[in-house]
Amino acid sequence: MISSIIGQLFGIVPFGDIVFGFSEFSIIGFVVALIFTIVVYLTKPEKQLEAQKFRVEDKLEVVSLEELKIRRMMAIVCGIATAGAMLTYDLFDYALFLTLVGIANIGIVSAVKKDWVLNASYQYGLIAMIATLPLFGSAGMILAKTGTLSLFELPKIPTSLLFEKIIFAAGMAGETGIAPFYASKAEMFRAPGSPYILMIHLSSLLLIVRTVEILLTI
Amino acid sequence: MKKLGKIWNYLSKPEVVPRIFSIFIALIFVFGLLMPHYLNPDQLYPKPVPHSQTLKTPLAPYDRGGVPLKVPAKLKSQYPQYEPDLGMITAYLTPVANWIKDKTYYFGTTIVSTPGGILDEILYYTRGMDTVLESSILLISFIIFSWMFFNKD
Amino acid sequence: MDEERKCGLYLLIIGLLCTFGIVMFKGMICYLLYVIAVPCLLYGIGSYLIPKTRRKNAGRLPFRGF
Amino acid sequence: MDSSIINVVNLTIHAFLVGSLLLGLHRKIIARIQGRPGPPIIQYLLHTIKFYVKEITFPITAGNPLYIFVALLDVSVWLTALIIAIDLKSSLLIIIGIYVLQKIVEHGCGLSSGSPYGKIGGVRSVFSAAAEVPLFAVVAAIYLTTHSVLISDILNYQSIHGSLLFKMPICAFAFFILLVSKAPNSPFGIVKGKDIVSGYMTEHYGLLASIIYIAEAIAYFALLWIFIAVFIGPWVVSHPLITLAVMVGLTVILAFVNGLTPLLAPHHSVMLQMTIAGLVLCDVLYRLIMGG
Repeated sequence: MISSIIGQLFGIVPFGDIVFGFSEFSIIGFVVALIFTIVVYLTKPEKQLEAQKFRVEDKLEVVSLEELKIRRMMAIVCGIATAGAMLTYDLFDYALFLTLVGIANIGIVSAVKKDWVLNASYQYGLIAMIATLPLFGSAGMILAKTGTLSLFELPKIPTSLLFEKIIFAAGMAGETGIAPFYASKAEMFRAPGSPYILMIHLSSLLLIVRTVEILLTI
Repeated sequence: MKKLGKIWNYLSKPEVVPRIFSIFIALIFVFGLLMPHYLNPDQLYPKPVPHSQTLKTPLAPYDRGGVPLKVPAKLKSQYPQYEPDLGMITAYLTPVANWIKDKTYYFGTTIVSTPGGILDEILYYTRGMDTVLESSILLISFIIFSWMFFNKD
Repeated sequence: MDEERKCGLYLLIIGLLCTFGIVMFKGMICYLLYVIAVPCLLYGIGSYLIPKTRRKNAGRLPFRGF
Repeated sequence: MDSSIINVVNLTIHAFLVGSLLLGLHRKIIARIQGRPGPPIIQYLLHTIKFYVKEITFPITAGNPLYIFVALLDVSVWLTALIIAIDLKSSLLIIIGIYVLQKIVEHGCGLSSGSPYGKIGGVRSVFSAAAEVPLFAVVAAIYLTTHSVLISDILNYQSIHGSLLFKMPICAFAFFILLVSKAPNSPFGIVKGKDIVSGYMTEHYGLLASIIYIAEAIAYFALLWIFIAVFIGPWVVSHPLITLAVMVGLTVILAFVNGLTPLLAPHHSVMLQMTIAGLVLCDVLYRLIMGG
């Protein structure tokens, strides 16, 4: 049943009730997230040549060193959280990883001193905060209805989880900012410093795919 | 078609998005009120009856019994085969926490209990990863706030 | 050696190592190495085929206001 | 050495050549629709080879090594798609993951060069990712019908029950919209629109452009193959010549769609795709309620 979605399961790493599993699907996601984290760590931020208001010459916008440090750190946290979210086979743990990614995403842009970027990230922060309610609410309701949170056990329990799945998807939509809630996030991407911004995009896209997998499994 | 274009343009403003999202969530929850909900009696993480431990044990409502490293506490685990030492360390308290425990009946619900390792998940022992993640979420948000505070000019 | 060829050299080495790995190993890892090897070799070989740049200020693109 | 690797090498070269020629054909048909003679059909291939031996310099504004890495990643991504889809016939969900990485490539290409055009292309790629990813609700619908997302199982299901195109027309339409948005000059092509020079490709020139062209040819082949395999059926993909014929047919249709429609404004393109995704979601809900 489960192998018809994720491919072959190669092995697991148990941390108590929380089990990290290595399947074809999760290995690819994990490796991609890690490789991107390394590349983001190595890459220097790009410089933008911006036209000036009321002047002829252009200005080279450079990301300052201390801003770079905090943003790089947040990008790495985001990458590690994404890699973890790919592996975990526990619903509540996955929701926590999702929230960690959301917080780190705000962190990546919060150091940019441009007011429209900060405004957009504030709006995104509001959405992320609202989204934790359906996310954890869904995990809690699934626990109450089935008595377990493990993604290996949930498919074996014959219970209709339609409403829980819908609110889990809604929580994920808010946390990762897919359409039609993309507007605030897209505005964040205008900030300079490409490698870190890339991490926001990567994490949310990988998490969407992973959520689809989870919702199909349980 | 023109009206549709206007609606689409309205949706693309950042400050509108939280409003729409919360309306969307509210609609879903209203839909949820119509669905049947019930509790599965066979729970993986059973809770004691409310107030059954209050004023009887200082660790209320999180007392699971057991003596550290000697008698295992009463716990259920999803995968018992991975945890031979299940429940052995759940009753562990630091010396400071022990001292406070002797003074009050409300220790289990105080913030002081956190360093002693009496958070629900640690009591359960089986969900250690969650505790790490929860505290790292707090830590990250604190880092962001403090960076913005020190570089606010 | 300019920067483009230096990158090309590194990637060529990675690509050749992966090719060696494809010949040595069997199974799933071959696919993984193949996927890494092809783009590395494409860039690695290409970077030695391309002519040296004749621009005066390499990297300062003319249409960008420099 | 594993003999399956030789198959994969064959497959890669086949995909590259067929994809390039189809893209050339696409361009030719659009030119004929507009009343121009148009370039020869091998033009795309010629472009690729020509750019392969052209000089490059890294712009001083670029963020290295991301600047090179994304171009190489593009090839890796679509090679993985070829292997997973055609050689191993594995999970369709992994294919979505790969499509998602393609969006990352567009975004990374656009942003790593520091060019304003590339930047707009990258930001638009984020917009369109927000709309294209929900289209993969198609996978959920397929799962509800066939009870598997492995391509081999889907092919088996179709050989017994007939092709999925008639069973789930809405999903097929949504996937077709994805193909349209990936084809050149498409109405949803806000990422590479001519209004922003060429979007994310603006500052990847010379050798790197050639590498991206190779990846795009493979991508075009792979996406067409997946559409044919998932929606039309096993009798088409079992023989390479029939596959090729159907691909040519699809390319003609795509070229007519793209040649006759204008480029949409960014938000409108996103919301139109989103509306189609909403249709698919309604379809999925209907199947859920009817099936369960």
